[in-house]
Amino acid sequence: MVAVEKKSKPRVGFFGMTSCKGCYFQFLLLGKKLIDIFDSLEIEHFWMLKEDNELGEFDIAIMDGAVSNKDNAEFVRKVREKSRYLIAYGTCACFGGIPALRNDVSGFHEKVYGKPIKLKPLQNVDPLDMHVKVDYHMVGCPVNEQELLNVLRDLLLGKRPGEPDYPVCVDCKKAGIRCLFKDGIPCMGPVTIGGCGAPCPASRSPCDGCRGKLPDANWGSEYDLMLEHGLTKDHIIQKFAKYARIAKPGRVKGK
Amino acid sequence: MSRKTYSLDELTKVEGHAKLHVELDGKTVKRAELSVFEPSRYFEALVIGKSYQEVPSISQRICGICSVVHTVTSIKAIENAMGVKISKQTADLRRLLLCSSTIHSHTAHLFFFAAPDYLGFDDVIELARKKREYLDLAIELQRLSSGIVKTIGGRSLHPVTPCVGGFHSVPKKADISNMIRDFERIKDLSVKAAKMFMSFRPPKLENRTEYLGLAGKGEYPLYDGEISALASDGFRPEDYMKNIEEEVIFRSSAKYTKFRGKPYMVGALSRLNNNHEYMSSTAKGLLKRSGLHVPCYSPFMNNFAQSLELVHFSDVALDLLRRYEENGMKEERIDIKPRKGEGFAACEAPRGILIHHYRFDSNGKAAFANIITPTCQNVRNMEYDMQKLIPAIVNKPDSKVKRILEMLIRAYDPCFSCSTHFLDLDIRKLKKH
Amino acid sequence: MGGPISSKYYLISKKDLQRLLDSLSKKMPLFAPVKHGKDFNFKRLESGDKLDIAGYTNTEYPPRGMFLPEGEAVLEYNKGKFSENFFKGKAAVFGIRPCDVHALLVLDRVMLGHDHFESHYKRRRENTLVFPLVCGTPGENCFCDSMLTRNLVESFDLLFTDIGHHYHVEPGSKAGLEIIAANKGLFQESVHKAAIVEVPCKKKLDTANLPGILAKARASGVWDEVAKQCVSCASCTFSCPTCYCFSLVHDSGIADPEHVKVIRELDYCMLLRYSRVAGGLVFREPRKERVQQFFYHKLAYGPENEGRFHCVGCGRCITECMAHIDITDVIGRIRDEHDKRK
Amino acid sequence: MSMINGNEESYRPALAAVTSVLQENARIRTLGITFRLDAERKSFSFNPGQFVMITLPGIGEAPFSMCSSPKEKGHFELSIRNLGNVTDGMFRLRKGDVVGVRGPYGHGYPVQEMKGRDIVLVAGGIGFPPLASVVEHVIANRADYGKVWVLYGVKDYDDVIYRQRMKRWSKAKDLEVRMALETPCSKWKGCVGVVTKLFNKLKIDAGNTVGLSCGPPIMLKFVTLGFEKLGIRDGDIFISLERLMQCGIGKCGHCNIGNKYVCTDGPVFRYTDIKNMAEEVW
Ligand SMILES: Cc1cc2nc3c(=O)[nH]c(=O)nc-3n(C[C@H](O)[C@H](O)[C@H](O)COP(=O)(O)OP(=O)(O)OC[C@H]3O[C@@H](n4cnc5c(N)ncnc54)[C@H](O)[C@@H]3O)c2cc1C
Ligand code: SF4
Ligand code: SF4
Ligand code: SF4
Repeated sequence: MVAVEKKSKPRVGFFGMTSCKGCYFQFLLLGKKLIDIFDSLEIEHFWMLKEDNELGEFDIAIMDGAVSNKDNAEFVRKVREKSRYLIAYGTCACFGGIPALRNDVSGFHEKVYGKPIKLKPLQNVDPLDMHVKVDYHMVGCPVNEQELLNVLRDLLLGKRPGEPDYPVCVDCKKAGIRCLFKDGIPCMGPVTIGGCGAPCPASRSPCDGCRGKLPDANWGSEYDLMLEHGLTKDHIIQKFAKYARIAKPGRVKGK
Repeated sequence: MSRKTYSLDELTKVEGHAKLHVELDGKTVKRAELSVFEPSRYFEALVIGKSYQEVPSISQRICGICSVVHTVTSIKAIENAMGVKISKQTADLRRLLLCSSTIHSHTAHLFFFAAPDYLGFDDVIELARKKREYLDLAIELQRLSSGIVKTIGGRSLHPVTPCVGGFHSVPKKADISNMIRDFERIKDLSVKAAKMFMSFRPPKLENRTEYLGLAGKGEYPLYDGEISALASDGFRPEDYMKNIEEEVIFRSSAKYTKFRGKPYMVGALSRLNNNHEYMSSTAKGLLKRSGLHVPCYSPFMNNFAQSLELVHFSDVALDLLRRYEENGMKEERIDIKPRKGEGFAACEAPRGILIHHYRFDSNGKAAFANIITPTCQNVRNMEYDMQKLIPAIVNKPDSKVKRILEMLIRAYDPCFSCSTHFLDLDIRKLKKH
Repeated sequence: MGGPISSKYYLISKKDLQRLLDSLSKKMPLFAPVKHGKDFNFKRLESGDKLDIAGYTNTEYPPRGMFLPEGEAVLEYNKGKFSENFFKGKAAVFGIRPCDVHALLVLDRVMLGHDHFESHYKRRRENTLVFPLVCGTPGENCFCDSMLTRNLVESFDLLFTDIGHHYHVEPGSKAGLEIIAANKGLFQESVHKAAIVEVPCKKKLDTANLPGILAKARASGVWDEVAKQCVSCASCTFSCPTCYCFSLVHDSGIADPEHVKVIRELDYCMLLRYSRVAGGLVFREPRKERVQQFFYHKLAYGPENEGRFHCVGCGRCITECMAHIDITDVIGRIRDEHDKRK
Repeated sequence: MSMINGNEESYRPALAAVTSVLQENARIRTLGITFRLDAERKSFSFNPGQFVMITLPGIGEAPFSMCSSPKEKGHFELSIRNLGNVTDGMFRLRKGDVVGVRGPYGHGYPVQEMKGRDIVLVAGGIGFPPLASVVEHVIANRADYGKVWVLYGVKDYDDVIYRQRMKRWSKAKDLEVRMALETPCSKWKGCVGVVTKLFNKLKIDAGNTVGLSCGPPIMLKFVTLGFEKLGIRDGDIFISLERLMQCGIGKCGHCNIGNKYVCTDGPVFRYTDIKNMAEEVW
């Protein structure tokens, strides 16, 4: 049951696959707390920050990005084999994210490169769950760096961190933000996994759903609300399928 | 003479982002190829069929570190297509956003990736242990600049307030005075940073190439302007297709570009070469003090140019903010009626010119998109630089060659997805023939 | 605190009220409704002249947070020792509405009643002066008339009524009388009880035999309809002045994970995690059961356990619900169904 | 019965040390726990069926029922099933390690009211600990109670806990221990099936018998029906319920079932008090 054995310094690796790498950039926002992380963990692999990166054994592997080709698939399997605890880091890793939008569009090469060219057929963009067992889903596009800190802290304590299973509205209320629906702005908060602190509603921008589908979401009611607030059916579907087209198989169940 | 091949492809085993292949015949470089292996994400196709309101938030995810400029450029192109005229305040706020995000991006690159090389450390983690005061400076600059991006953009990356027609919300009066305070602090720290980078002695390389950058009326532009070239005529963003050729390279998943058939450079050094006379007086003073001759043809000096930009953009931001200090900003946004149209926009991303180009149908759904990122434009030039650089360093030990090549690539501050430890590889020397 | 303790009433001019609040704000944190954007909320008032309650009906969020904060570090563990951290000093709140004071009376019965009292709530409650402001015109969604919470006879220190250019002041506690005595120059005596024209509430909730009706309405289809609308955002529970449920959360930093603060964090029955037990089982997983918990707790279990409805008719949950669920309407439908069955 | 810290400090636990660790089966362990301070050792006492809150700093707090004899002062035992964070943390404890303890809380089994009566105790899985405490109490006060049946239902042979205790209890006068295994096993010659199967052979004086039970919700439901079938009055049936708990003192609301609080109204309930509750109990 123990996630990570308590010992002097757990070995941590940061890895990346198909994504915008924003979640790593978010890591730098930890500011002074970065120093705490450097002090309490042994960072063995971090392509963005480190000169020497070896694929040894890890207590905690933090994997950013989705699986979008054979190399990715092979790589994540290798990392999983070498790690005791695997964190899917960011919406791309958890749900496929924006890159997974390509699964729905055909004729990609033509659209991008102008003329049909011969390349290997494209594989779907998959969340990590579809390839390996994931121990923690850290959702967010980008992730909330505070959540990373808390998860690492829990693991240091020998505790299994719990994934958030409440809507963004809860963050919104905690921050004392006036609900956007009251001002006629349709918001994805009620159907989106919370834990971000609702930065978007805080700046009067509707939640876009970047943390993916809440297991407990009431899609029917949200659909009605969006319609009521002036979105077209087509647009609502685009919104619902934006970041988390793929339901996450590994998450806690709910209704 | 002996033939030699450097094949730097370790990274494929790790991430599959990029690899470098160099073939030498004696001192002549036969091939110098840089191939990007970051899996293609096909953004230009992803946005097709999407509502114009969804396009900026999809496009911004091309890159996590320059998401702000992707957002702004995307919105600008959409507005252009829909015939929207934004207010002066909106334009100013976008400029501010670009100033702060450029500072944020530059400090990350300069301190976390570039500087350790010059200071003789492996990486920032080693540096953090041995020279904490240095990390404190980096962290403080990151904190302040990302905080400002958050104040204006709602989040520090993938900003959410900018939208077609304006902003969902604008900074409050108190935010404005806080930002002034923060930018003043940023400026002080930036002067320190610029002096530090001034003192570094990068490898010698002089490679006359073409330098493209936005140029406006008497300013050092970020948000608008035409595209100018140092040694030839410039062009308007909507004419980019006539002037910039995009090529599909089979060995790479990135599209590479040429300017009228030749490699060229974009980014801080290009901006400096094109517009240095419009820098703020403090930045100009530092430039003078450095003794750097502009135009400068050493790609390694791109880092120093970035550090000067930290100072310059703080000054620009302070100037902009002070105009709103007294009366604050108005909540305003233009209502959009979607229409059929085509739009272009070019902005200066931290790493150089960024072009977004869309076509929309009458319902406001995207029908076509083309995006040219700075790194795609620079790759050709990196190869060109290596042609020039390698013969001069070929006699050095392999580890040294590796380090210098890495530093060269890193000097360009390539975008994260194909970036920093790009060449974190060992060199395999093939048998001599 | 208790019932009426003086037969005397007082008047204070609006300017003098600012003076009074100003002197109080120098002595202790003083909370009052403060406008931000379109809403009022209880915020710390730095000085009396900052008071601006034109257009104030009630606050967006309830005054609960001054007595039961959203998150409060109640316990600390450091270097092998536990210590309990209490709120120290005094505080005061001006402008709280009578319905919300009734809500405090509900919280009192829960937090101070049964076999144990909650020591942190107790201290905050005892050390906070309460200066309610009587309501003339109710808001769109208020139904205090129905819940009998418009009038206040207990649990205040000074009760204020706006009678035009003056406030009428009724002392309700020894502390209240002391404040008047200490600020004699600001108050005029008056023998009259305050009289204002009360505009009746637009919304109604018929409470007759309500617990009994609810006991029989468990299987009603109305709950399915409500659950279909409800998005489980927990806005209703966040905004309700009588919602008090909480969790105890251990929090520590990564640098010293064993220096722990235990945070008493309000928790909400609308959320799945609220009733999740070890093994992953959620006792109230269906949305319908969570919706029922809210309504039953307010209107059935409350009267059964504490002899009071846990709804004071403030209408906040109606205002806050983006899915347009209206407690008066839901109960109306339940009652209709019940009456038809008869 | 008195409480550590009483009312004045609602949440501050007393420090107590682990004095013994006994592995009952693969997932259940019994820990002996003794208060650090003399005063606390003197003042702590409990009724069978009551529980304490155990704190592991940084990890969390969770309720556990005492399984030892209430006669021992300042010392008690808990049987823990490793299920989640706190319980897992408790599995890492060694002799001498320190934990936080608050309590005891709640209403236990009515040992006073039970005097002179016969008792049927039905335990399922990890529901055994509070009933074990009742048995220890009865044995310590043997003369006060009538005949006692301890019925224990468990899934697999390897899951059986309290093997030594059950052996010891069997030697007591008028006390019978019977066990039912859900899965047949070559090492087990006794009853195979759910625990209610043991009811078939039970000959009791229903009017003078109280039925006590603790276990998973589904088992409680059938045991209660079984008790009724045996003729035990609803008012003589006592069951112990489990819900998520945060405070243990009737404030946090998590353990609500209908208008009842499991922590203060229970965890042991008289069946008549919860039979017609608005919310499903099982
Ligand atoms: C009165 C009473 C007496 C008790 N007596 C005993 C006893 O004597 N012996 C005994 O062993 N037990 C007893 N229990 C049960 C015991 O309290 C629980 O087993 C204990 O609380 C488990 O806590 P934990 O921290 O180990 O588990 P937790 O870590 O809290 O949770 C365990 C499981 O819950 C799920 N979970 C919890 N939170 C989340 C979340 N946020 N997201 C997703 N999943 C989640 C997970 O599946 C996890 O595996 C008693 C309970 C009560 C109420
Ligand atoms: S603004 Fe959005 S996230 Fe916040 S409460 Fe309203 S619907 Fe929920
Ligand atoms: S509010 Fe929504 S879009 Fe914004 S960060 Fe949170 S989940 Fe993402
Ligand atoms: S239930 Fe609704 S109306 Fe009643 S007190 Fe709570 S928030 Fe106010």
